[in-house]
Amino acid sequence: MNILSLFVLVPLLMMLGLWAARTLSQVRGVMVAGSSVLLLLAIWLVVDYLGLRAGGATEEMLFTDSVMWYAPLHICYAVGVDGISVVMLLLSAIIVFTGTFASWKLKPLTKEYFLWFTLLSTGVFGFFISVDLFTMFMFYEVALIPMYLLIGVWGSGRKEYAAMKLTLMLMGGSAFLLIGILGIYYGAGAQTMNVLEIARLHIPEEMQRIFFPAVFVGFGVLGALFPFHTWSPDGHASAPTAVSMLHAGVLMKLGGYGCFRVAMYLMPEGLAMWGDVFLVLTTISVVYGAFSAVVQTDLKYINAYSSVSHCGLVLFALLMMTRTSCTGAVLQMLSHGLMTALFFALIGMIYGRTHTRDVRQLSGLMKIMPFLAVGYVLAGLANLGLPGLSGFVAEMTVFVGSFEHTDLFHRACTIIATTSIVITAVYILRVVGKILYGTCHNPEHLKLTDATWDERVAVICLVVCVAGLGLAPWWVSDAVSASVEPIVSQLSVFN
Amino acid sequence: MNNYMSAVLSLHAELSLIVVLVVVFLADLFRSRPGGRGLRVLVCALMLVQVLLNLSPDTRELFGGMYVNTPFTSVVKSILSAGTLLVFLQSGEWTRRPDTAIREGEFYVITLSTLLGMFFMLSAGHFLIFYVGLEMASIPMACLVAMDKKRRQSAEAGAKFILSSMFSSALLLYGLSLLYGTTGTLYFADLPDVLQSGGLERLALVLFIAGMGFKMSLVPFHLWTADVYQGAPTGVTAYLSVISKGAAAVALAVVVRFVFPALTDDWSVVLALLSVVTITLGNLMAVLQHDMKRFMAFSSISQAGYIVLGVLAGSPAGMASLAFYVAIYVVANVAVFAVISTVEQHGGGRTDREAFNGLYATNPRLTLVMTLALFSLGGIPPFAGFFSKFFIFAAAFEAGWHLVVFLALLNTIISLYYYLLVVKAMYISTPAEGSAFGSPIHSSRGVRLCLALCTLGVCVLGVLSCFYENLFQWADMLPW
Amino acid sequence: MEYTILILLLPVLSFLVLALAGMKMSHRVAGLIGTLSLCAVTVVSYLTAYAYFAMPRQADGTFAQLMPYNFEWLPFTDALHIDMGILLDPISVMMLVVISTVSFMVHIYSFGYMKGERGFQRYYAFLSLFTFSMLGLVVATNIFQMYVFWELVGVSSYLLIGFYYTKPEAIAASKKAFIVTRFADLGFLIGILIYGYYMGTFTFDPAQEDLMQGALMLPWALGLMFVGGAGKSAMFPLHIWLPDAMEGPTPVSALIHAATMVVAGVYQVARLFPLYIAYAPETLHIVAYVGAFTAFYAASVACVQSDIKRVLAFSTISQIGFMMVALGVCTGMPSHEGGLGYMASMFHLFTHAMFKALLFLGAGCIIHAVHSNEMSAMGGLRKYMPVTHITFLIACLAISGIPPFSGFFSKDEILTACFAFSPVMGWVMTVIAGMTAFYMFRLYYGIFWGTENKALHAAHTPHESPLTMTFPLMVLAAVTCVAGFIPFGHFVTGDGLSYDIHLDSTVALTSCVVAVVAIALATFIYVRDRQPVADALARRFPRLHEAAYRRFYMDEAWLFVTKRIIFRMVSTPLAWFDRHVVDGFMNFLAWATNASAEEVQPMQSGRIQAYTVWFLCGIIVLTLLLML
Amino acid sequence: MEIHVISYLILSTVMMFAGIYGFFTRRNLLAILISVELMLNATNINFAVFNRYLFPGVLEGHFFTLFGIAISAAETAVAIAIMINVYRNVRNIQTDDINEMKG
Repeated sequence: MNILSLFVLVPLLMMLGLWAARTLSQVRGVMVAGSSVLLLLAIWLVVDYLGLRAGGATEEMLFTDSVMWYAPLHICYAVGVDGISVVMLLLSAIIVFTGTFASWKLKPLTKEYFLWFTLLSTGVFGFFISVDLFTMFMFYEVALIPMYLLIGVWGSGRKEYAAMKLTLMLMGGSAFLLIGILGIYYGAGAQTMNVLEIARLHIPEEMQRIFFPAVFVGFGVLGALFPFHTWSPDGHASAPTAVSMLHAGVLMKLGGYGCFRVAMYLMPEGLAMWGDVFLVLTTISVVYGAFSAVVQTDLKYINAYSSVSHCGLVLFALLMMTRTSCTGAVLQMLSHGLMTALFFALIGMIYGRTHTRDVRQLSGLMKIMPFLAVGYVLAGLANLGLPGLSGFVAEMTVFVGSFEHTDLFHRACTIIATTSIVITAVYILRVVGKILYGTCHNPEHLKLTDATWDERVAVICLVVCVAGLGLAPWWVSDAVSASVEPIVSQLSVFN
Repeated sequence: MNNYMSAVLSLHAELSLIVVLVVVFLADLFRSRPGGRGLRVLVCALMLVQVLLNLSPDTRELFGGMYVNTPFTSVVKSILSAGTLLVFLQSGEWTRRPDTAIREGEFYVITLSTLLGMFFMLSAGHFLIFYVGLEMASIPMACLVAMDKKRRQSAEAGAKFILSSMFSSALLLYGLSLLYGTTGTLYFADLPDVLQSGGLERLALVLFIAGMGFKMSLVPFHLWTADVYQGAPTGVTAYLSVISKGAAAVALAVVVRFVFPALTDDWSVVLALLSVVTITLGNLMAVLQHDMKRFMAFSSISQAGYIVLGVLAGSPAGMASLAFYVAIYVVANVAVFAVISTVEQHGGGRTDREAFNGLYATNPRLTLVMTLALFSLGGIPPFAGFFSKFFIFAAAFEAGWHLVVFLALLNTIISLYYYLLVVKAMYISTPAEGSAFGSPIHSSRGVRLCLALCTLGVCVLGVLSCFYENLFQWADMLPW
Repeated sequence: MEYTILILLLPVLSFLVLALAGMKMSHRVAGLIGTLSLCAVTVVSYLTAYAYFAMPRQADGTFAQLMPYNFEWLPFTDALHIDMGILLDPISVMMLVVISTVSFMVHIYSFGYMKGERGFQRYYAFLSLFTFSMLGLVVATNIFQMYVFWELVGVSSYLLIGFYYTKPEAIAASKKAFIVTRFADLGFLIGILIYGYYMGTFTFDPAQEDLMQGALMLPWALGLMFVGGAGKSAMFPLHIWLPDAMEGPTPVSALIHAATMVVAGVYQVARLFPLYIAYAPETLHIVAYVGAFTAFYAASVACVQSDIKRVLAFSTISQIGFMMVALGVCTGMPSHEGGLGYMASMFHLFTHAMFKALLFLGAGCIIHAVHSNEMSAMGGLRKYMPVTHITFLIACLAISGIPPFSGFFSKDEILTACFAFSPVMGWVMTVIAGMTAFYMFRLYYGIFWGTENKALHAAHTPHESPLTMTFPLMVLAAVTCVAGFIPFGHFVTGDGLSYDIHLDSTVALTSCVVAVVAIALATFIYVRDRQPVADALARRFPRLHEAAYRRFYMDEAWLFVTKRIIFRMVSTPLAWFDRHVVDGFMNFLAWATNASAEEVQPMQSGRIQAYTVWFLCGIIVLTLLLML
Repeated sequence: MEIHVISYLILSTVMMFAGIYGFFTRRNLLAILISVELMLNATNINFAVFNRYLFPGVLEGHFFTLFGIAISAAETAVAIAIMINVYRNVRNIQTDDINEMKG
C-alpha cells in the first residue's frame, strides 16, 4: 500500500472511530491518536523523501501510484509527491495535530465538530497528495464544504452570514476552477487527467488564454487574491479557533499550491499573457492587506488582513517565475501557515478567557497570562519577519528571488511589495503594545489564568516549528527549490 | 414458435410489470382489512424481483420495429423501477393514514401503470407507441396527484395537472401530425432518412420538445410543477419529481438524437437555451420558497436543466452521464422527500422550512441523511451528485457548449445557497415555539430502509466507478 | 582562530538559559550567569585582538582578513546565499573589543542599578541577546548577515527600551524606535537587493567584472544602505527615535543607545568604505553633509534640554555626526591622501564609546540617587557623590576635547580630516565641537553645582552608589584617560597600512582654544546659583528657545506622518473601501439574485390559463428562433 | 367534386387555434376541457387527412387518429372526475377559485 494513501485512509478511520466514540474522552483519544499518527507519517515521509533524493532519485515525483478509476474520462486515483507537497503535508499534519489540542475544551457537540474537522483535513491531505486533476478538485471541494457547518454551528459573531459568504465565494471560485479543469482536459486532447502527463502535452494557446485566468482565479479566491479576498476577514473572525488555524494555515495554501501546480505549470502561455495583470493584483493585495490591517480593532480581523497580505505575497512570488521566488513562495506558505496558526490559536485562547477580541478593551495581558503573551509576541515577531523565525527566511527568499527577475516592471513591483514589511511592523507592534503591555484596566481580566497544558502543547509545538524553520532553513529550501526547478523551467520556455 | 416466444420474452420488463400490477390489484381486491402492512411488503418484494428481472443484455426489436428494447433502455427501466420501489418504501407512513389506508392498493396500481407507460415510452420504436406510453404515464398521474380527496390543494393540483397536460399533449400531438404530414412515416428507424430540415419539421420539433419539456418541467413549460408538487401527496410528489422526469429525459434524449439527426443544430440550440433558462429560473424561484415541497419543486426544475445538458451533448457519453445523473438524482431526491414526508406525518402536516429548525438536536440520523442528500443534489464531493454533475458537465463541454456549462456552473452557487439554507435550519436555527419534535421521531421500518438505501446510494454510487462505466458501454451500444 | 566562535556562542547560550529557565532562578544567579558569560566573551575578544594584531603584517603591509567560520545558511541562487560566519579584520576586531568591554561594564553596573527590579532575569536575558546580535553584526562576513543581525539588534533594543512595559511612554518609545529603524531598514534591504542583483554576490568584495557592469547602480545601492545606517545611527531626520529611547533603563541607554548599536551605521559605512571610495564618492559626500547637519542640529538642541539623559542622547547624535563626517570627508584610501578621516572616525568611535558609556552610567548613578531625570531635581550633588562627580568631569573634559583625554585626540584627527577636505567643513565642525563643550559643561554645572534642590534632597538625601556601580565608572574613566595614547593608526586605517598619529598643531590649538572658551562661557553662565544670562537669553529669543526645547518639532512631524497620513489618510479609507466597495460588491451580487428572483415570481401566478399562455409563448419564441 | 387537402388543413388549424383561444379565455373548467377536445380533434383531423391524401396505402395516420380519440376520451373521463372532486372541495369550478397555490 502506498504510504501517501495512508494520509487519506487515516482520517477516514478517524471519522469511523469518532462515529463509534461514545464519551468525550474517547473522542479526544481518537483525535489525539489519529493526529499524532498523521504527524509521524508526515515526518517519516519527509525523512524518507529527503533520503531518496539524497540517494539520487531524480523523478519529478516520488511515491507515485496510479489506479484507473473512471476509464471513460481517464480519471485515475493518482498520487505522488515532490518537495513542495511534502512540506505542505508536513504543515497540514502539524496544524491538524495542534488544532486538535487548540479545540480541546470545545463545546457543544464535540464529536460532530471533530467529525467535520477530520473531513476537512481529509480533503486537505488528499489535495496535496493527488496529481490527478479530478481527484485534486474533488478533495479541494471536500475541504471546502465542512467549513460551512464548522463556522455556522461552532462559530461566533455573525457566524451564519460569514459561513454562507465564505462557502459561496469559495464555491464560486471552484466553479471557475471546474470549467478551467475541463478546459485543460479537453484542451490537452482528452487523453489523461494526470498533471504530470498533461504538462508534457501542449494545450492550444487560445484555450490557455481563456482557461488560465479561470483556473488562476478559481484557486486565487482561496489564496485571498484581491479583490476576491473578502470572505477571509468575516470567515476567520467568526470561525472557531482550530478552524481558523486550519483554514488560514493550510486551506489558503491550497490556493497558492493549485495556482502553481495546475494553472501555471500546465498553461505557461496563458501565464505569459495574463501574468502582469495578476501580478498587479497580487502586489495590490500585499500592500492593501497590510494597510487595511493597521486600523482594524478585532484581533482576528487584523490577522485576517495580514493573511491577505502574506498569501498575496505567495501568489506574488509565484508570478515572478524565478526559481528562487517560487521557492520563496513555498517557504512563505509554510511559514505563514505555521505562524498564522499560532496567531489564531493564541487569539482563540485569549478570546476564550476575556470573551472579547477588541483591542480597545484588552490591555496588560503580559502580567496576567505571560505564557500566552510571550507566545503572541513571538508570533508577532515572526510575522514581521524577525531573523531566526520563519517569516524572515520566507520573505527574504521571496524578495531576493523576485528581484532576480530581469524585467524592470517586476522589480518595481518587488520594491512596492517590500514596503509591506514596514506596515506589518506597524500593525503588529500596535496590537502588542495595546493588548499585552500597559496595565490592565478591566478588573474582570485580573482574575484570569494562564494557558492550560493542552493549550501549552499547541503553542509550544507551533513555536518550535516556527523557530526551527527560521534557524535551519537550508534543508527545506534545498528540497523545495529542487522540486520547483522543473516547473520553473517549463515556464521559462514561454516567458 | 420458439422465435415467437423469445420475441415476446424480450418484452419481459413490461410483462413482469404487468404481472406485478395484476397481482397487486387482486391482492388489494381480496385483502381482508385495510391498513395492514402485508400489501406493501408484497408489492415491494415483487418490485424487487422485477428490478432484477428486466435487465436484458441484448437489443431486440418487436412488432416490426414499433418496440425496441436495448440494454441501455432496460437499465434505465431498472433504475426507474428501483426508484419506484424506494418511493413505495417511503410512502408507508402516508398510506397508513386512515383516510388513505383504503386507497393504498389503488396507489400502487396506478403508480405501476404510469411506470408501465414510461416503459413503453422508453422503448418505443414508433411515435404511436411513444404517444400511448406518454399518455399512459400522465393520465393516471393526475389521479395520483388528486389522491387526497379531502385536501383542497390536492384537488386543485389534480385539475391543474390534467388540464395543462392535456394542453401540452394536444400540442405535441399536433407536432406529430405535422411530422407525419411532412414525412409520411412515424417509425424512428425510417424517419432520419426521409426527414428534411424544413419549416414544418422545425415547428414539429419545437412542439415535440415543448411536450417533453412539459413532462420534464423545463422553463417555460414548467409552471404547473410547483403547484402540483405542493398539492400532491408527498409520496406522489417524490414519484413525480424523479421517475416521470427521468423517463421523459431519457426518452427525449433518445428521440432527438436518433429521430432528428437532420435537425441537430436546431434542437441543440433550443435545448441549450432551455437548459440555461431552466437552471437559472428554477434556482431563482427556489431561493424564495419556504414550503419545502414547493422548494423541492423548483430545485427539481433546475435539476431538469442540468439533465438537459446530457441530452445536449448528443453523444454516448452524454447519454450515459444523463442516465447516471437520473439514477443519482432519483436516490437523492427520494431521500429528501422521505425526510420531508416523515417530518410532515409526525409534525402535524407542516412542510415549511421552519418545521425543520433545530431538527439535529432531536433527530441526528434523519438530519444527517437529509444533509447528505442535499449535498449530493448540490454536487458536493464525495457524494454521488458531484460525480454525476461533473460527468454531465464534461459531456456538454466536450460537445463544445462551454458557455452553457459555465453558466450552469455559476448556477450551482445559487443552488448551493438554498440547499445550505435547509442545512442551516436543521443545524443552526433554534426550533420555533411549539415545534413538533421535542422527542426523536420513530419512523416506520419501510422509511428507515428507504433512507438507508438512499444514503448508501448517495455515498457509494459515485465512488464505485463500475456503474457509470457499464452505462457508458450500453450507451455506446445504442442502435440506429 | 577557531575559538572566536565562543564570542557568539556564549552570549546566545546565556540568553537561552535565562530566557527559558530564568524565571525559576534567583536574581543573583541569573545576573551572575549573564555577567560571567560576558566576562568570558570579553576575555576571548581581548585574546582575539591581541592575537590578531600580533600577527605579522602581510607583504603589502596590511593585516590579513581572517574568516575562521563561514557556512551557507540560506541558499537563494547559486551565486546568492546568506552565509553565517565570522570575519576578522582590524575594524571588526576593534569593535569586538569596544562592545565586549562596554557590555561587560554594563552587566556589572546593572547588578546595582537594577537591584530588586521585577523581571531582573528578563533584563539580563535581553542584554545577552543584544550583545550576541551586536557581536554578530560586527563580525558579519557579508552584507546580508549584517542585515540579519541588524534586525536582531533592532528587536533587542525594542525589547530593552520597552523593559518597563507598564509605562505608556516606554511602550510608545519602543514602538517608535522599532518602526523608525524598520523604515530605514527598508532602504537597507532594497539596497541589498540592488547590490545582490548587480554584484551577483552579498560579500563585501564583489568580482571586478561585476563591479564594472554594476558601477552605475552601485551609488544607489550604497545610498539606500546608508539610509538604513542613518536610521540606526539616528542621523537627521531619522534621529527622532533616539531621545525617546531614553525611556529604557539607563545602563541600556549606555550600552545600546550610546556606545554600540547607534554606531552600527558608522560601522556599516566603514565596512563598505572601499566601494564608496572607488565607485560612489559623491554618495560619501552626502554622508558627510548629513553627518555635519545632524551634528549641528543635535548640538543646538542639546543646549536647552533639561532632562539629563536627553542631553546625553542629543550629544550622542551629534558625536555620531562627527564620525559620519569623518568618513564622509575621505577622498582616498591612504591616510596621507585623504584617508585620514577613516582612521579618525574609527578612533572617535572607540573613544566615544568609552566616555559616552561613562557619561550615561554616571547619569544612571545620579538618577539612581535623586530618582529623577530633570536637572531641576539636581544641583550641588558634588559633595554627595564624589566618585560620580570626578568620573563625570573626566568624561566631560574628554568629550569637549581637552587634552590629554582621549576625546581630544580622536576629535582632533577628525577636524584635521575636515580641514583637509574643505576649510568650511573644518570650521563648521570646530564650532560644533565648541557647542559640544558648552552644553556638556552646562550639564555638568547643572548637575553638580548650581542651586541645590534642598527640599527634595532633605526628603531623600542623595548618596554615592554602591561599588558595583562605581567600579565600572572608574574603569571607564581610566580608559578614557589613557585611550588617547593608543597608537590607533597602527591598527586601523583606510588602506590598512600603519600610520602614526601626529598632531596638527594649528588645528589642535584652535580646537583647544574653542573648547576652553566654550567651557569658560558655560562656567560664566551656569556655575552660579542664579543663572541670569541663560534666562535672559531664553527671554530674548523665546521662539528659538521653545523650538530648540521642542527639538524643532521633529516629533510633531513624526506624529503627523504616522497618525494623520498612514492611519487616517491611507488605512482608514482603505479599510472602508474594502468593507463597503469590494465586499459591498459581493453582497450586492447576493442582493441582486434575490431581487431578480422577486422579479420573476409573478410568472407563478397560480392561474392555469396564465401558465398555458406562457407555454404557448415559449413555443412561439422557440419557433421564431429556429425560423429566423 | 374533390375538396382540396388545404381546406381540411385550414379547418384543423382553425379548430386548433379556436381551442387554444377557448382554453385561454374560458373561466369554467368544463369549457376549458371542451376547448382541449377541440385541439385534440384538430390533430386527429390532421392525421386522417394526411393519410388519406398524401400517403394512401399504409394506415398509420388512421390508427393514430383512433388511438388519439380513445386516449382523449380517457383523459376527459379523468378530468371530469377530478373536476367533480374540485367541486366537492371548492363548491364551484371557476378557474378564479382554484389558484390557491401560487408564488
